[in-house]
Amino acid sequence: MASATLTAPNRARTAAWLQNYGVYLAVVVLLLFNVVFTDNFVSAANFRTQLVQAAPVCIVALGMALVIGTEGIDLSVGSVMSIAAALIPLYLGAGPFTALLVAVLAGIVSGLFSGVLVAYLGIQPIIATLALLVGGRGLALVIAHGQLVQLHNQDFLALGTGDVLGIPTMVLVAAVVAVLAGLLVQRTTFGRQLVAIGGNRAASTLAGLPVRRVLVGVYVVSGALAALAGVLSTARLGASDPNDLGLLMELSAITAVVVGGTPLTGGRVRVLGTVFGALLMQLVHATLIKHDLPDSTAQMVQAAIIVVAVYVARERSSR
Amino acid sequence: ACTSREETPAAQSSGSGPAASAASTAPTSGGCTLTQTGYPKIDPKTAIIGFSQSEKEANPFRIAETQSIRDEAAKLGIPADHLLTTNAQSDLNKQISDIKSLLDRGAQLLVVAPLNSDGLQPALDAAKAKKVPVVTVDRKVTSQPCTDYLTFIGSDFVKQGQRAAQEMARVTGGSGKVAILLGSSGNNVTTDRTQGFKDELAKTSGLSVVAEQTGDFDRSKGQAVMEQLIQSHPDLTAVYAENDEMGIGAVNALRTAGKTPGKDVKVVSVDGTRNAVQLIADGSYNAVIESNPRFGPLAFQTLQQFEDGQPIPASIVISDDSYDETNAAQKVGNAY
Amino acid sequence: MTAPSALSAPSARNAAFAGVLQRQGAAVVLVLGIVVAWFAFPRFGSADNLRDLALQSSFLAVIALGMTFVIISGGIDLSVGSVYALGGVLAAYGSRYGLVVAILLPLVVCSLIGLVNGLLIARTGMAPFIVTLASLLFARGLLLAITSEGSTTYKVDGGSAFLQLGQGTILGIGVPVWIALVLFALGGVLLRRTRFGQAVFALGGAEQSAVLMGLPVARTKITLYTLSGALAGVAGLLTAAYLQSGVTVLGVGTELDAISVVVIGGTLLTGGAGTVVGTLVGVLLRTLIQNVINQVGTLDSNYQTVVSGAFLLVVVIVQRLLARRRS
Amino acid sequence: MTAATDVQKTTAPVLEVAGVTKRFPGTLALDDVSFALRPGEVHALVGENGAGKSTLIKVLTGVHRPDAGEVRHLGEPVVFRRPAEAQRAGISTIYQEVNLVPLMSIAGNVFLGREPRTRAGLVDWRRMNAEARALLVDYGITEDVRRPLHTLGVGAQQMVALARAVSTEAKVVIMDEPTSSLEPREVEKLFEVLARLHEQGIAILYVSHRMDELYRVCERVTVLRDGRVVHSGPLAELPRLELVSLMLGREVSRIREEGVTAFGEEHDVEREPVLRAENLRGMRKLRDVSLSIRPGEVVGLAGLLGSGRSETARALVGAFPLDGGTVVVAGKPLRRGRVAAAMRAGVALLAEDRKTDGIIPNLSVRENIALAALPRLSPFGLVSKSKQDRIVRTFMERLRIKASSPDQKVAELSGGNQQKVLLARWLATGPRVLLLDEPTRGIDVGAKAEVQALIDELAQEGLGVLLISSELDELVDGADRVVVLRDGKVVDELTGDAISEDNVLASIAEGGSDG
Ligand SMILES: Nc1ncnc2c1ncn2[C@@H]1O[C@H](COP(=O)(O)OP(=O)(O)OP(=O)(O)O)[C@@H](O)[C@H]1O
Ligand SMILES: Nc1ncnc2c1ncn2[C@@H]1O[C@H](COP(=O)(O)OP(=O)(O)OP(=O)(O)O)[C@@H](O)[C@H]1O
Ligand SMILES: [Mg+2]
Ligand SMILES: [Mg+2]
Repeated sequence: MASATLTAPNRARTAAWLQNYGVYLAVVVLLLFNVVFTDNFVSAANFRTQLVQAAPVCIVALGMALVIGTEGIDLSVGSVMSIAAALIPLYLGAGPFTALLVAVLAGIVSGLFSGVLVAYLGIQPIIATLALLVGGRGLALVIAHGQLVQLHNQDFLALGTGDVLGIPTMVLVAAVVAVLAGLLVQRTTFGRQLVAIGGNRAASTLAGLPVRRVLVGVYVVSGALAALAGVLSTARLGASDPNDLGLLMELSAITAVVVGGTPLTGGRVRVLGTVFGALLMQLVHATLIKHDLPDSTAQMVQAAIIVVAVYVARERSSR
Repeated sequence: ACTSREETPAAQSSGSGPAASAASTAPTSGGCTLTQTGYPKIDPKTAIIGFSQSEKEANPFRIAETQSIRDEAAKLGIPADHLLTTNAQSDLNKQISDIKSLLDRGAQLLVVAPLNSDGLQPALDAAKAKKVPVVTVDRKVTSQPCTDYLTFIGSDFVKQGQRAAQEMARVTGGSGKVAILLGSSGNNVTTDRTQGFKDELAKTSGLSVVAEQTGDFDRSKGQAVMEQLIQSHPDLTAVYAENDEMGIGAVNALRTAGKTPGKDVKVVSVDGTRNAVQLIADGSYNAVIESNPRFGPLAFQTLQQFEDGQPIPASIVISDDSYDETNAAQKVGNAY
Repeated sequence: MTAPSALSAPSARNAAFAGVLQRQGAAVVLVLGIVVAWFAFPRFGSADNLRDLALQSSFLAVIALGMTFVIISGGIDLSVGSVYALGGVLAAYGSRYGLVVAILLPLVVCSLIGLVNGLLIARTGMAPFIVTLASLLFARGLLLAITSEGSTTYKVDGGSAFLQLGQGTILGIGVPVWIALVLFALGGVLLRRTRFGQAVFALGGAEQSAVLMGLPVARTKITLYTLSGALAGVAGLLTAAYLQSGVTVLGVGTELDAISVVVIGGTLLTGGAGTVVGTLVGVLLRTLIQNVINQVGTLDSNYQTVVSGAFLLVVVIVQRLLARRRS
Repeated sequence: MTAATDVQKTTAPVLEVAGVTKRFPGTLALDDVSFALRPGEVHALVGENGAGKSTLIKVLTGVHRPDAGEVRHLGEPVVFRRPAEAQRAGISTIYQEVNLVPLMSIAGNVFLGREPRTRAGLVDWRRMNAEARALLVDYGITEDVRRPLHTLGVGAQQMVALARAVSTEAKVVIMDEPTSSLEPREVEKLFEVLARLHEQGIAILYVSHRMDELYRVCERVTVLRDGRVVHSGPLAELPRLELVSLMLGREVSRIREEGVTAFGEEHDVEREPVLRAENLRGMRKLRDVSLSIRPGEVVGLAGLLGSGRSETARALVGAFPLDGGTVVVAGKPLRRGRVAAAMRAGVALLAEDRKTDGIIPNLSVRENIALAALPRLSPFGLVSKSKQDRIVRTFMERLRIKASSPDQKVAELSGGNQQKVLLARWLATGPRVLLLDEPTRGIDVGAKAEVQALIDELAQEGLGVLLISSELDELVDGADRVVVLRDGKVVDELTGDAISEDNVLASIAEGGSDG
């Protein structure tokens, strides 16, 4: 008992530190592991690959983090990506910018749809967005006549494969989105209000916050980001593939957010944590592939890593 | 996009298409006959025919498959309301209830594209109870032919894997390091195409498999996995993709990594979709083993023969073409 | 206190009425749907079709029963789809060692996964969503591991007594249907008539209060998730007996089906309220919709999911509006 | 209460803590606290907000584990790992915040975890409902016990919690501010129950900020200040002033005479009303409420629990759905159902239940204060840190909010300080009318006086104030005018000298001179 009480504050401090910095630590540890144990890991091209692959998840996860911050969840992101993909070939004739705009607009409309269901009709987020998860991909396939369409517009494809000052466009976009998300959460009334709403919705209503507008806004942002990720992934793939694009993206994004330390109970958004959560899951993926582990082992290892990461980052109740 | 869908069946229904030919592996003992089953005689042209599709028509194979059945029915003059179709949306339980509901709605002949080789027994039992012959297409079920179902029309996936390995040996010149992009885990197609490929590849001592990772039959996952493999195995010289989509993903990945697909790293896959065959013609792809989805003509022909009293073999292997640098340019019209 | 009670009596009745409507809303839709289908499609009302609908509903129903408990407690269990598939594979594998093994093996393993879910959730305070998301992956991985990456499908011997569990009939109705009905009856009693059930409601209504009121919160949670795992295992073993094999591709996305039928059945996703009967209604509604889509027969396969999504939405919105109008 | 007094002195403590220390991040909530509860005594635990009373109780009942020291039960050291274990040991607790399950039936709540069962082991609903009904009659609750608990008022819920706690055949009953949400009649009921328990020789630990109550029911007192025990002894021997002085740690001379609120003289109120509400009706709770508030005036709103006071306040800010009626602020009618609109017009509501309707627990003190004023502090939607800091600092000083820093989570503050944070939130918006629903509930004497003085000061500055309080003396002292509600209707209005406790009580009971 005596020794326990002596070490208790210490342990508490370590735990608190881990809770805040665990995900960064995990990324560092995994990087070190790979540097030592994985052949051909340390190369610019490899890091580039990891960043490029993490970018779409990261973008979607940032939107998801905002939604989760309001104590919501957005299961529709994968389907929104697929709707975005389905629209691109239809509008690519009018130029890549128009196609991008239309796709993001579709994301905004989807977000508006979920947002209105959640904010104005009071339907629980998981169900409101589940409907779009189920129906959205079907809609995308209807738009695309169930077809994969090969894309040839070089300007558009450059979104997925091009560079700006040596940095892949996708990574750059993800970085910009992350910075904007960080500013949004920390520095704008919208951001502070969304966190407050997630923390205590009844109190926020009584405090005169525009609760419904903020909620709709959050789903719109999430929808728009999902659509943006859909556009980028499509450009990278060189084809519009509404059937497969973004499948299970909702789970990857939620995992990234939660592993990054944002609690599912809302009231808190960790933007940098989310970015690192996405990176961590990407690195885990890469490590498993590079060591050629079979799918069975890979899935079990991922499960274990998610549990450990979330265990470390969990909100502790002091008692 | 729409035109390509209509072109394909037109090309093959002209008679010269690859689907018309079938190398049947009829057992010498004659096969299954109408009298043997004791089923009533039905005229397929006036009968109600049910078709149970397994997945959404959202990839070239499924689109071509369903279209082929519809086209053949139309060609035979079967009225549209006599062809009932369902789609199981990749849900096995749903496929069983789909088949049962087809039976319930009066289907007298069934064509089924099984979602999985195992697990359709209850549906087949229901058909048997109603004395409705079932032809399974594209995927063989592990039940008893003739008693549980009439016959299987489709490809031999193990064989496809073997042929892919032979192509691989040919295009690589018999040496190199090969990565396999596997299909979805738990899927029999994946299992068979892997087994056939690996068994056959083992015969070529110069070729070794350095990685096998799943790409879920999906282009973007294939691309992502390939990107990882290119980094961790810079010495990779060939890829075997278990469908064209992942193969195309691999081509994308190779291009992004600054390699020349088809030259630096050879690409071989199974399917025969137009996009992949076109890539061979363009020189960025090495070989495609076809997995023929045009079961319509064979399926209806087989049903007709069965009702006419002819013996039907336990499995009818549809002939799969193959595409390589020598024939891709001319045959691209055959691809689906 | 006389004045307030005079005020409150009608409002209480109203609240109760709203609750009833919210729960029975799905039942009303179900009855309407059945009536319409009966007249619109001549084949719908056939005994064969109805028997089949019941049978098809039974597997999801068993999974959704566990989910009902979990959701009433304010939690969620995403692992049920994978655990369901795993249960099927284990049952088929076990059937070669006899009936008892075929039943016990999946039950034990699936309960264990549920138990681990429960332990992690109750003892570490991690969110159920993420814990069960991890075990969704884990169970699928385990399934692949024991089937050598899904390449082996274990078959159930044709003569095995185990098959009766899936294919047998009693009074012309499939054994799985009876089992599901019995489980629902037991589930109803467990939920409404036991201390455990009351604790489940309390947990979902106000977890902190439940702790302070001295309820065995941790034990209840652990039991809940174990129960959910076990029921998914039962559904798996029934399916294996029905399909005569341990199919590896089963159960993908089943967790979402289970959640939506529970919610359609009027159970609050926020916890604290719900019924097992509602869930049964939800399952039947889902089956009905699928059947109607098939009966129509001309719907493009891509539209089918659009229709399912729209239907889910309509039911939830209608429930919501009814509840709001009445409160 | 004399029946058991002679037993108590001789027996050993039933529950005891020795040298208990409990640290929270940033606070030392309990510092080497030793304290004993003897069988059959009614023991008062007092102290300022944040002194550590609730924490001590939570340590006693296994909610928190102490960092040092031990808990003894019947002389034996024990470690309660969960509240359930303490309950099993015969320690029954009513925590400060009502902790019941709102969606569950009243009977279900009373018997939760120990439901009567049939021989088959199933919950016996009929017996449970019957027993609950019989039990609750004693507590003045005659509602249908099958109704969900949340349909009861806060006070009634508190009584249910009390009934639940007492009916467990406990040896020790701990009550953390049980009367804070009770109306006078219910308080009497509570005292009857206390007396009964006392006769049965049950030990009672009683926390309250209300001096009258303490002296009425308690025999001994333990005073906590900043987590330390500063006094423990018989209560009767301790003059009130001295007790307050012990709690606050200030000289007796500097403390106002007990019993008088900190309100000053009446205010100067002749101008036009800033807020005028006409014929508010809605949801059966409000039937006909009209009232007006003038700048610089404190309007009291009196009525029984459930008379519609809170609903009235909520309706004024658009947080309660109305079927009819208008609210006009500064000449402009408010759009119904829009809290934000009311806020822009300058009407602010300090809600009754700070836990569910007030604080954002995970946000800092700073953010909680700035929340409602955020749009004003944020040009172009971008938050200005410096403006925010200035406001926050001003109000933390002015209201003397005790927090380790503005960045401390508000959930970690004591109840009284949370209340001040909420008050600061509204003052930061620069309101014209402030609606205060039980602003001093659960606040210690010191803080209470501060809040009262503040209300006074605000009114003097020209703010219109609506004051809802269940403490009649507060209402009588503080208000310039008292509006009396019954069953959702205004039944009387008292002004000037007519405002007295007796008159208000008479109005509440009889519907006033004109009703
Ligand atoms: N869970 C917690 N985490 C951090 N700090 C806490 C926690 N609970 C209480 N505290 C702190 O411990 C101190 C004692 O709080 P406690 O609730 O015991 O006060 P109290 O005497 O009950 O006050 P009140 O009269 O307002 O109820 C306060 O400073 C409070 O901020
Ligand atoms: N007749 C009633 N039956 C049950 N619950 C009621 C009744 N009247 C009011 N309540 C509930 O009691 C609570 C308090 O009631 P209300 O706000 O109308 O009274 P109040 O006069 O403001 O009392 P308080 O002093 O507790 O704030 C509310 O939550 C309300 O829902
Ligand atoms: Mg307290
Ligand atoms: Mg009130």
